[in-house]
Amino acid sequence: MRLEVLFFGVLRDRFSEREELLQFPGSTVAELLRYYRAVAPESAGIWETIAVAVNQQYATAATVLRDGDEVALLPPVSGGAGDAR
Amino acid sequence: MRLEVLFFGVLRDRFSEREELLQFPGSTVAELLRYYRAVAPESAGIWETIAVAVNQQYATAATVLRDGDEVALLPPVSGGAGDAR
Amino acid sequence: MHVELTREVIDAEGVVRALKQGSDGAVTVFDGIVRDNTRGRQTQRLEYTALEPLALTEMRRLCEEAVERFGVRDVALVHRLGDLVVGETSVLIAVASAHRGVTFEACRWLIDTLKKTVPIYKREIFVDGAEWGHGEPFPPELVASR
Amino acid sequence: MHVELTREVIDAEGVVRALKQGSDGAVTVFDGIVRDNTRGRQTQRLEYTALEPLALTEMRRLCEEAVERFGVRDVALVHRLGDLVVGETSVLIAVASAHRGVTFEACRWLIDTLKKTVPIYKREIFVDGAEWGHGEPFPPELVASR
Repeated sequence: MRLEVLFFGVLRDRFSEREELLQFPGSTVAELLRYYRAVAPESAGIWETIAVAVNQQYATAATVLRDGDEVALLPPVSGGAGDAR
Repeated sequence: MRLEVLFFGVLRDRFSEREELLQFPGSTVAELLRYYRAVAPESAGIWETIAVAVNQQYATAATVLRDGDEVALLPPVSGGAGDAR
Repeated sequence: MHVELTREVIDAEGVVRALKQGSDGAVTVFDGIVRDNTRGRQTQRLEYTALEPLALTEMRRLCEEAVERFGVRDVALVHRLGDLVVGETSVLIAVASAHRGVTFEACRWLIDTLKKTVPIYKREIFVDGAEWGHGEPFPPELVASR
Repeated sequence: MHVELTREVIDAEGVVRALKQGSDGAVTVFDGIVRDNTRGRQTQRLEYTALEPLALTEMRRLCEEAVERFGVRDVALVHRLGDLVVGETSVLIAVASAHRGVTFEACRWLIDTLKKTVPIYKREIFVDGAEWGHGEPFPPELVASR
């Protein structure tokens, strides 16, 4: 299936803002994460911490992907300001 | 001795804003409070709760008064806004 | 450190703007405003009076203690006196620092403590009467009869 | 309930003014601003990016939860995106209610929770390099690998 993948935060040091996966062979968020873990093993720590949004909704590892889905890979967020300490 | 006495908050329902005590016979804050307790026994509950400032400084019952002192009688304060609940 | 008693409308934006510096990452502001009712009674206006020199001294002391106790960079504390209508600010507190946690803590401590120890009095004028604001008790060390 | 992502300078005074109503006695405002340094490194500017539709949805959800959880009358939450210079507001939160305690609690909860669950990212451009802001971990239920 075809997926549009968006990268945020520190993932943009390794990936571009968005990429088109033309022939993703898997069917779940867990499989997509395994795919990117293989593509970028040097970012290993990141993949354990990220959230995933499918079509602008938070998803889980078990969420089933469909052709044409937009999938955002979200490292821990850093919005706001005035860090607690 | 002569004292200038200032009244605040709920005390102004009974007293004016300020009064001159021309011949106060006592010598301490405790004695001044006894004097007003006798003058206004109907305000009995108030006298147990007030703070006293002598010449713009918080005083205690034992504070000694001197001729010409300004004495403010201060019920619990109610400044600010947005009561806690 | 900006500490003020004023009979003019409080310029909240100006106070906050003057407070901010480059090293600040967080400002917490408390804006106490005249409500249109108290326990259902409709408020027309409030009158605030103070034992002014002592009130200013206490406000300064509170601000110094807030800076020391919470380690914030700077604070501003302005209280209005005189006649206020519904919607106007009676007290404005702003706390600036690099990090946000202490700005919340210092701001809350300042308003809670101000309402116990600073000799300012509120008289509430309702459409059907008037009443002195009920105060919280003084800390025991300030009660003269003790 | 005013919830917004904007690329313009945040008009803090306008947001707070629009929030206030006659029944409010207290407004607590948190103003998160771009600091001139992080751990001593001199900051030139910040870039904020977001997964915008989800970020807005989450911001709205947080505001609804704040109103329900703390019983405050109303809240406003505005986050800036794009390029910000030192001293500019990146996030503004304002909480209005009759009584002050809950306005502090709701305001603090909103900024603390926003920084854990709303997909907004900060890139800090220093005079000597750049770095993505370190985030706090997601709540476990949002971690996809779990």
